[in-house]
Amino acid sequence: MDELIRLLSYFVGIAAFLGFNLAYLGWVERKGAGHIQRRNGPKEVGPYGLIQPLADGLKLMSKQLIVPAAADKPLYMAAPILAMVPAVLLFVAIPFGEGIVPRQFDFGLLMIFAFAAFAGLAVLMAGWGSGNKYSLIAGTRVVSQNIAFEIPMLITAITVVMITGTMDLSEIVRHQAGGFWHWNIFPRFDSSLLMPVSFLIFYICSMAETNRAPFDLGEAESELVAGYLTEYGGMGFGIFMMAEYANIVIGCSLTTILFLGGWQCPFGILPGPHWFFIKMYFLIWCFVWMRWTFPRVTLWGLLNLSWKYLIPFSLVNLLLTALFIKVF
Amino acid sequence: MSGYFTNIIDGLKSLAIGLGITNREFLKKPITLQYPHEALKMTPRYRGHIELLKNPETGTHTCISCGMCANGCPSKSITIKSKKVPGVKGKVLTSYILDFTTCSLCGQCVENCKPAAIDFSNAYNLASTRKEDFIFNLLERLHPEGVPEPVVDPELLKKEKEKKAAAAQKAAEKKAAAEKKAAEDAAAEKGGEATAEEKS
Amino acid sequence: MNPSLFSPEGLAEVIFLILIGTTILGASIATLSKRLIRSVIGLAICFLGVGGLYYFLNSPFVAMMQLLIYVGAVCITMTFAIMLAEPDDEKASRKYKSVSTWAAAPLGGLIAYGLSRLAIQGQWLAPAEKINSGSVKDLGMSLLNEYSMVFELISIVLLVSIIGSLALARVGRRKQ
Amino acid sequence: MLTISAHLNTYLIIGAILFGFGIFGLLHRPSLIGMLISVELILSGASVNFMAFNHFLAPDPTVGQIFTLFIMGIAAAEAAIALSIVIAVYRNYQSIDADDLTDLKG
Repeated sequence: MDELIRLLSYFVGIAAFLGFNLAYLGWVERKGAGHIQRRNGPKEVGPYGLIQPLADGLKLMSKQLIVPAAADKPLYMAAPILAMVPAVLLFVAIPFGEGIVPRQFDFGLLMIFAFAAFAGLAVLMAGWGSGNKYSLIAGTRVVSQNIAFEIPMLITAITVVMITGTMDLSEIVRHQAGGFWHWNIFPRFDSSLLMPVSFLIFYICSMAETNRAPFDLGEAESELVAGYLTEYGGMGFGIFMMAEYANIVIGCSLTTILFLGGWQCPFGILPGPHWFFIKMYFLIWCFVWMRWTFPRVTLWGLLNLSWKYLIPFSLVNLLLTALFIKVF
Repeated sequence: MSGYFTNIIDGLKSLAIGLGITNREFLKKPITLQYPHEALKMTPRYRGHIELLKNPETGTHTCISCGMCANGCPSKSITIKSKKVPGVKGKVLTSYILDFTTCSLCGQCVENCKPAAIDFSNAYNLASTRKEDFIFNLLERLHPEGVPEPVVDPELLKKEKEKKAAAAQKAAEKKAAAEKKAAEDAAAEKGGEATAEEKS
Repeated sequence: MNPSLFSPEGLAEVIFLILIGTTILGASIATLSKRLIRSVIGLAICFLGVGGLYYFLNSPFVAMMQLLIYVGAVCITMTFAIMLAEPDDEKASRKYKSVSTWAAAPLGGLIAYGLSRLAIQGQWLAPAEKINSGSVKDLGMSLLNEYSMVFELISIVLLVSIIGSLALARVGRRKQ
Repeated sequence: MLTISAHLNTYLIIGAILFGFGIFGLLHRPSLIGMLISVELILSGASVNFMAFNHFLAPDPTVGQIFTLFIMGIAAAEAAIALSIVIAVYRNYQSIDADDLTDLKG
């Protein structure tokens, strides 16, 4: 029974954390976009526009749900849910601090990859179910992108697994204890010198997997109206947006855990989950920063990046890491 | 294959440069104005709708109601009404109506205006949901508190009065003369008749 | 003795029943729906349920691999193929005449019934003493010791299949 | 009734049902992709059986898991090959119905 209460309290905590993030990451993104373009961003609703997410949410919720006549209705309705549920579910496996994890999984890393696979299916369903050629093109694009970037992402994750010898996320973080030079992002003279490369590949791939600009070919508004979101209005669209932000939080948490030492503090002050959140939000901020810096890549350039650069590099990285581990 | 690694290095370098630029811009102050709360001052050369100019000496416009602006207007957007006031030289403008809904801002009226009484205004944020809001009475816009009475020149008034009096006198004389002449004519006729009668 | 519904064990049973329902619902969508795209979604649902069953069978690693490979790779590839090959739905619904389609339902039911009966009536051997716990570590050990040959062979099969599928798709393109 | 998750027979029956659905779909589906879906169902029915025997009866509980992993690998390879065949067939015949593929000239 205690276990049930513990799970329920974690559930509430995750829901609150997720709700806060989903609402305010949009605000952060708009504010960041504004300041990068030397504008103010939202500032009318509330002080510094802080109530803007609430207003947006109310607007989205009050809109009518319209199913297009040409849509495949079950698929159309199920796609946002399928996008959202795995994204929320994955928070179960993420350790926010020493022992602060809703459910201890021995295969946390694998579980995150397994459920992240649903995102591609959800986009395909949305693209097909909308009955709109732009949505369909967007769906195929997103899936080819997701498949192309999942391969290097998995391979670089395997290098971390090889170094730490476990797929348990908490265990991976514990392995990076000590000063910040023990983090996986820095070259490790006892296991692999190539960890910065791994981090770079993993971070780029997580950006592409979450369909963030500059890799947001699925909703390339200059070419495809709004991609797979074209036919979604109201809360259908809202759920897709929330799923995207949830995926961003997941991706950045995973990068933090794998490469930035999770809740390990670099200098010995403020131990605990604070550092986890500082690192995670820094990575999220980098996502926003990159989004408003780089123009969208072409599909061709995107696939070339994956198949010609990231995949060979990650394979060579894997081989060299194995070699390092064997030699030292 | 030759450009493979240089490509990567160039790409990473350009990515870093781009991130540097956006970071620099991010740290600067925003330069946008919050439009409804604050607005830009329009440049003096901006050509909005026309308006009557205020003559700093007289405190009113210098329009002489010649009608050249209304005549030159290709869209017939301008309607002028004027009247004569005793003691004032020329005609006095009573209403200058610009229908801005048809105005094409060609500037012919300003070109045509001899006394340079009208010019373009700087008004740029005109917005309304009603058509009537764009029919401007420029005279009222110039004097929103009420159009001042035209300044009466006493000398001119006197001269005018004299002239009028003279004219009236002249008219009276003329009338009198005419009456006299008529009387004479009548008398003559009568006399004629009489003479005719006499002749007969 | 039945455990209470609200104890963790009881809740686990409820989740187990939901998983069975998911599996069978997914399988029925996969076979019965008229649109191919929906069957693929049904297949994904079915695999989700099967992954949950694997979890109950004390092998979470295989459950995760099930999701990763089937949902993440196989189902998405199938959807992709459907989008490329654009099957005609009306044409599919027209063909409900041949003998095999009429025989399909009884035959499938018969096979399922027969296998279930065999399963229930079968005298299975007594559970043997476990020589290891079946954890991922043991899995990896036996994969690289006893079954290393099979492991290598399957990677060769995968490589050949990748090359073969690329070649096949390419030949079709050249002919057009 | 409530402890059905701890019985071998439950899993075997689920495996049998999946297998039956697979056979049914294989015969009933006119299109190649539909048949492929049914084959996947059959394979997963077999996998469920392997996992169940592995958990309840086998002395070495890694054997069934490894077998299931191999089945997954084979299924992925099979799906890749079959789908590329489907696409090649579609390019040549403009149809993926098994009944339409009656042309013997390659």
